[in-house]
Amino acid sequence: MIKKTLNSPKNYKEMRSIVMIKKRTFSGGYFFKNFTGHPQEKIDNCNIPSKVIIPLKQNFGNEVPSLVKSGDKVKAGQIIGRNDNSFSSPIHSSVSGIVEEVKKINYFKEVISSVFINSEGSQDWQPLKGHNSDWEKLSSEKIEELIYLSGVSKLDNQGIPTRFKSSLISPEEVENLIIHGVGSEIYNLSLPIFLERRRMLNFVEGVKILKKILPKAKLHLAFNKHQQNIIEEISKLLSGLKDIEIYSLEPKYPQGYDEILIPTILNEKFPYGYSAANIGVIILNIQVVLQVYEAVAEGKPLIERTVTLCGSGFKEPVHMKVRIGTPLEFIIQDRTVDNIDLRFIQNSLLTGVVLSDLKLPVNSNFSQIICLPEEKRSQSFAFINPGFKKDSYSNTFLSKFIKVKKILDTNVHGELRPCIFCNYCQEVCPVNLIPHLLFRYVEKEIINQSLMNLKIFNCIGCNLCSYVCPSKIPVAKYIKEGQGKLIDIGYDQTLCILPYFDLKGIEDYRGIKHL
Amino acid sequence: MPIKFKKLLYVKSVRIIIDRLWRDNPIFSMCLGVCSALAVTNKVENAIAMGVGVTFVLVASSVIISFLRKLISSRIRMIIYMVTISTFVIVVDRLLKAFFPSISEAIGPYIGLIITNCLIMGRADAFAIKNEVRYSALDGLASGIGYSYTLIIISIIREVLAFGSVLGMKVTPEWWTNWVVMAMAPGAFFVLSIFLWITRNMAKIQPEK
Amino acid sequence: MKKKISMILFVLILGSILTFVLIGVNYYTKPIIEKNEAIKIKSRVMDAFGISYNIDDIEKVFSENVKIETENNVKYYFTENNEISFEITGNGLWGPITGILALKPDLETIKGITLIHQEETPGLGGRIAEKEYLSSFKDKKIIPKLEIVSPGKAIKENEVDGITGATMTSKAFEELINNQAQKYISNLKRN
Amino acid sequence: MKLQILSIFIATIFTHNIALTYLLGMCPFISLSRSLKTAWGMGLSVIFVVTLTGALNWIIYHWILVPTQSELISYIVFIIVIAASVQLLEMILEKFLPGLQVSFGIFLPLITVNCVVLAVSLFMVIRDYNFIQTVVFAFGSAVGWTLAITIVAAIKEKLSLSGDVPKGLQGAGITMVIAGIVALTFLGFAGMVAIQ
Amino acid sequence: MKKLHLIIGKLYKIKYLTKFKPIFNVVDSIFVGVKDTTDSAPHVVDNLDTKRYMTAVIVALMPATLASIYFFGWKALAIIFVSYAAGGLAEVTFAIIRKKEIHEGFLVTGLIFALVLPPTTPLWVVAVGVIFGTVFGKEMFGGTGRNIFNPALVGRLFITLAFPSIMTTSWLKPFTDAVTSATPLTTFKSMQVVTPFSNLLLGDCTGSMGEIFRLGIIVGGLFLILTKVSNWRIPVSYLGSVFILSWLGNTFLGVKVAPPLFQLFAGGLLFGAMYMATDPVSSPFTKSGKWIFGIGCGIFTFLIRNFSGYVEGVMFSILLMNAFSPLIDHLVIELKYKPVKK
Ligand SMILES: Cc1cc2nc3c(=O)[nH]c(=O)nc-3n(C[C@H](O)[C@H](O)[C@H](O)COP(=O)(O)O)c2cc1C
Ligand SMILES: Cc1cc2nc3c(=O)[nH]c(=O)nc-3n(C[C@H](O)[C@H](O)[C@H](O)COP(=O)(O)O)c2cc1C
Ligand SMILES: Cc1cc2nc3c(=O)[nH]c(=O)nc-3n(C[C@H](O)[C@H](O)[C@H](O)COP(=O)(O)O)c2cc1C
Ligand SMILES: Cc1cc2nc3c(=O)[nH]c(=O)nc-3n(C[C@H](O)[C@H](O)[C@H](O)CO)c2cc1C
Ligand code: SF4
Ligand code: SF4
Ligand code: SF4
Ligand code: SF4
Ligand code: FES
Repeated sequence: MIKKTLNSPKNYKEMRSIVMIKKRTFSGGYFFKNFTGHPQEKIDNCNIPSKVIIPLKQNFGNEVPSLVKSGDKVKAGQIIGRNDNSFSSPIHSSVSGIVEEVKKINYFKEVISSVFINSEGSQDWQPLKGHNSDWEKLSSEKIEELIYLSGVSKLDNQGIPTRFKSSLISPEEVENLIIHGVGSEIYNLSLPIFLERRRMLNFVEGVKILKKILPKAKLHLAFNKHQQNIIEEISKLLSGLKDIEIYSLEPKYPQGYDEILIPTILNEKFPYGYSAANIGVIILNIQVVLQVYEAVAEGKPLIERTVTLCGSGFKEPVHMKVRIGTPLEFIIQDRTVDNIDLRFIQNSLLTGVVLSDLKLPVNSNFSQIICLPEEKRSQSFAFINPGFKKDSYSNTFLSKFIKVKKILDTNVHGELRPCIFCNYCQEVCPVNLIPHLLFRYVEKEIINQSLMNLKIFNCIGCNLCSYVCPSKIPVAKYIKEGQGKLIDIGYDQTLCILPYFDLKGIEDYRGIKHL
Repeated sequence: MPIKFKKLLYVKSVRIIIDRLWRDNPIFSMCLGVCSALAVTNKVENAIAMGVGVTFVLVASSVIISFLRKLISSRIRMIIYMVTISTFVIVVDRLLKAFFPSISEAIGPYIGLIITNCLIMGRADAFAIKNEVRYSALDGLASGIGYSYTLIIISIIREVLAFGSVLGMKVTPEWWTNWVVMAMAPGAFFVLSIFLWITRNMAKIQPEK
Repeated sequence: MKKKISMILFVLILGSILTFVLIGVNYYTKPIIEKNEAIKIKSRVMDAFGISYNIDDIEKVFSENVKIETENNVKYYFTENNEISFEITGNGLWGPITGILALKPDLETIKGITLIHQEETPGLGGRIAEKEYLSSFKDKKIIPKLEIVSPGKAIKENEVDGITGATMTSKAFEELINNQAQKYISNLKRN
Repeated sequence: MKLQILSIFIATIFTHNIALTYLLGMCPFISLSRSLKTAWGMGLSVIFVVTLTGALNWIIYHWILVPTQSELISYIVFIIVIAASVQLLEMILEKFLPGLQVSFGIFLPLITVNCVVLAVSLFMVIRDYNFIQTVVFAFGSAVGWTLAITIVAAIKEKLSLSGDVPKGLQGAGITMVIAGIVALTFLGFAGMVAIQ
Repeated sequence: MKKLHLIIGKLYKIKYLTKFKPIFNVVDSIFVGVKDTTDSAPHVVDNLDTKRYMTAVIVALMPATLASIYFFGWKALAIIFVSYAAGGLAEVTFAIIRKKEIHEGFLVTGLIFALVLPPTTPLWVVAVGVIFGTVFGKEMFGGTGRNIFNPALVGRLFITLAFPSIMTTSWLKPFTDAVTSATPLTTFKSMQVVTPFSNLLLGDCTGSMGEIFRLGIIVGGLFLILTKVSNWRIPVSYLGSVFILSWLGNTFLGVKVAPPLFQLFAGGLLFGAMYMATDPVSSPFTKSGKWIFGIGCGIFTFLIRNFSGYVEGVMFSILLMNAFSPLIDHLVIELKYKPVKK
């Protein structure tokens, strides 16, 4: 970073005079860099599929009842599910066509009613009423309504508060709004193409819209420190706004987690196990802000998402705009490498679930579809391989010293061994736990107060400990098992966080009464 | 197994002897009197002296305590045990001093420490106070022998390794180098641990938690 | 009432049994133990002088051959040919070492050394108590200073071989002998 | 004199540790080293009782037994003093510090039969210590014992999480192995101080 | 390699050989490698495994090993061979009896143990030491990763104390067969003579086989630190505290205490601090624990070297601090994590 600013001293000074850029990071974590299978810097449009399946529960909120039934004709952008009395946001049809049926499907371990729609294949969609490209003329109420009706308000972990029950808290209760583009997973959306010229302006407008509907909120914008150009440009564009901070963060995984962003940016404790909204914080990513702008200024309902197809299992990893409800197999089609076993994973290589049923549709929660070859071949003498293309937290592979793209595969690269106290798991744990100690308790079935004292419930499930372990111990899995067993014997995470927090909205949402 | 022999196993006195010698051996099963098992086993003669001393004190005090068991009230029983045991320990101490002054010097205060040997107090409270004199005497004798033979085995191992001799007689070949450490505390720990391991596996004793 | 009686009875019985035992043992062993104590020092003194004796006639041989003189609470033992010996004490590696040092009439040459007590490692430092080792001190000079050198290196007449692998005990022993000898010899010479 | 007292103290903890070189107090050492908490509790009780009875027994031995020439019964007297002071201590604790009684209560009766306590009185006679030396020796020995049991207890706690000890060796056996290795390492202090 | 795998697979089926499964597994995993894939998140894992982790230590030990072979020739080779063979036998026996895998940790133990021995050590003593270290120092606690004490040091300490006259009296100068009884530290202790630094650095002095080529040790130690295989905190605090203490001692207590730089470069300190104190299994795992561990090692080394009868302060102090490690970790964790009330 210092290097860059030296190259453009003028810019640097200018920038300083506009908005202070704060450098922050957290202890632990791991910077995944330079892997094969990154998407190209362009966005393709996916064709409209002949049939979409739209689950009636997506992202934040409860399941909504269907407003359509079999045989109904629907337009793209038409609301097909809505319930103003429960925490939720409306759900739209993403294509124009005819409803085939409404039935329950198994979707990511939940049973959710979904609307099956046979598409006409047209690209058109129905804009929201009352949108205005000169949005400043609109009242806050109108803007909130637009955001709610567009369905954008259900995005991200806390939703966007509006006058409707689209988040745990009301807009007035939001004290901090964090907008971030700090992707730190192995594969990320590439920010530059999201924030190229025109979209950058849209983004800035989106930020201003949010600022308007969340009157009390302080604004925090966080970017990876490598995206210096974007940081500088945004700080210039936002220079007029009050109550705004810009942060440049180390791109270490799991920077993007709410549990990590809040302590790093706000210097506050996170209410582990609860939502950031419970302490008056809303966290949104760049794509959501752009969608807010589109909803308010262009009246565009939430009918499509940009999803990255990444990983070396794809012939040509790209960004794709897909209509919500498009079946996975339709997107993937023949983009994958032939003749080898592949594994499809949703969103994250470290925490994502395997997409075993490719007939299932994409919902608004998807950001990545990752495809990796299943590496079942073994490698002789792997332990003395120089390792030009092998990633490791330790520096025992030459890849650490050479700029070569590293290969990812699903091999475990070693045998299960007893823990050797190498401490890597402890060093990477972003919340300062001692994973190897926790897993020992669980392994030996010592489930008691000691685990609580060691703050087992603070684990955010980032799986980094399992990633780095040279003994190949599924540390994080043990920890999760331990949490389950503790809950079985009457402990729960509220014991850890109660002393620190005045949590909002918990009673309604979680049904916890004794708080 | 002949039926007669099996029946014999149920006779109380036989039961006591077998248990004390093997299953409930004071050292490797009950872990009582470990201090002396460690401290005086660097030479076989010391171990024998200790074994005889402990056995004598065990039998004598068991007999007396068992004899008086109806009269001893539970509140003062500890102190009674101690006084009785101490008396017999003094007897042993004096006899050793008189007839085996060199052994007496070698194991020094450990003879006095028979008083607090957990084995003796343990047998007094667990057995003698509840049983008839003849069984108590038998229990004392069997425990004492169980204790003594363990000590002697350990001391043979240690003396051979540490000095190349048994009871002062050289038993190792010319090229043998003495393992000095075996004469000292660490050697005692190591030999006893291996001994425990082997005997516990053989006697199938469950490890205490 | 019955309880009290049984208590008293009990204390009486137990007390008398135990007292009886103790008195008996004491009566029987006391003379032997006292004799053991007495002959212990005497036998060591005679060993140091190289006077031979039988276990049974220690007392007799001792009184015939050795005279005791006490000065400032220190006992000196003399033989007829004016050899002299005294008790030496000091710290070894693990604990105190005490012994008897006997000198020839010139007060410079060692007649013999015996040990009464030591706590060194058996088989290692403990070997200083062995007769064979102690006999290597015979006829060595303690003036100006006795030196215990590495095993096999002793040449001069004030040098003695050390014990292999027990340098520390050897060092301590050397220091002990020199200290004590100097102290008592200067006392003796003054008289 | 001062130096000598210091060296007695250091020696009793490191070079002449009562558990690791004299092998005393092994039974509680084995059974109470399962958790750090109990090890600590026992250790503190031992420190207290050993120092107290060491001092008491010195006084009784030198002021009563020696003048009346009744050293013969010193064993009986010592053990009675020990038992009585433990009883007394228990009563005092119960009366005035009931909180402490709860945490120490379980250990006190055990101490009566702990050989460390008696051994200290016996060593004091054999080594002919004066009063101050006796107190320092008693205190140091108890601290040394506590140190040893604390180390071993912490190791055993760690083993209960990370160990995989063969069956017959669990419990007493592995405690011996640990104590043996710790005793080996304590030999490194040999020669640092001389005990008188 | 596939063929090998099949052959092993067939051997494995033979009834009498099933017992030796651990041996087959080792051969298989070295020559053939692992076929397993992750079964759930995280879908990808680090390429490092314990084999490579331990191999890194072997690589770091290479300068010292090669130097010892160069200096002492077949004697060094024989000692290393016996150490691996006898220790390996103990390891394999336990693996077969307890039906467990053979673990990589022994690769390091076997080599380190050989390197801390005097070049004159009789081979049977080497065997006794390595077997004792492996069995009492490691297998009894459950094997690799479960031991409390550094197995190589347990073995070394045991033979030092069991055969003091063998282990402390005979040292060799490199390239010669001349036996002498003095190492730089004993020379200093008896005569206050400081061996020149160039000799100490390049190995032209007496000492254990692996500890005398100190330049190579420094390089290897830095390699371990830079690859993150060992943690820098321990060597830094260990060497630092020895340096400071001996400076203080030399200044205030007089010349009986070795001067700081000599203290650092004499004896096995560098070797111990770089390869043995850093053993992750037997040192504390908390960061502050590592500092305490290093400083404790420093203090004990200083005390034992200068004030006790032994000069092997490094061996004693590392093992002593091994014994304290669980206690240190316990206390650090107790301070760090406040208990949660139910
Ligand atoms: C080197 C090696 C090669 C093996 N090859 C085969 C094999 O070719 N076929 C086979 O069935 N098992 C083979 N095995 C055994 C399996 O890996 C596995 O241990 C065994 O099938 C487990 O048996 P079970 O699940 O039936 O109890 C081999 C084991 C080893 C160590
Ligand atoms: C178990 C054990 C007991 C020892 N006891 C003694 C001893 O009694 N006296 C002694 O001088 N050194 C003793 N040592 C110290 C060693 O022999 C040490 O190596 C020696 O001081 C080095 O001396 P050296 O230069 O003669 O080899 C003992 C060592 C061990 C392992
Ligand atoms: C030999 C060496 C010594 C080091 N000493 C220090 C030091 O004293 N203090 C420090 O903060 N970092 C020091 N470092 C830098 C560490 O490498 C760096 O702080 C470390 O990687 C951060 O480790 P952590 O993630 O375990 O905190 C040192 C590095 C090396 C290689
Ligand atoms: C940095 C490092 C240092 C090690 N040092 C030792 C050592 O000194 N002695 C040893 O036996 N094993 C050592 N090992 C190997 C391994 O940790 C050892 O075999 C385990 O203690 C066995 O459980 C070391 C390993 C590493 C990574
Ligand atoms: S999806 Fe969220 S957590 Fe994952 S890389 Fe992107 S911003 Fe980070
Ligand atoms: S999964 Fe939990 S314990 Fe493991 S690194 Fe992440 S937060 Fe820490
Ligand atoms: S592990 Fe449990 S508490 Fe932690 S983030 Fe996952 S679900 Fe929440
Ligand atoms: S990363 Fe694995 S081996 Fe290392 S300390 Fe953690 S659990 Fe143990
Ligand atoms: S015999 Fe000493 S405590 Fe049991």
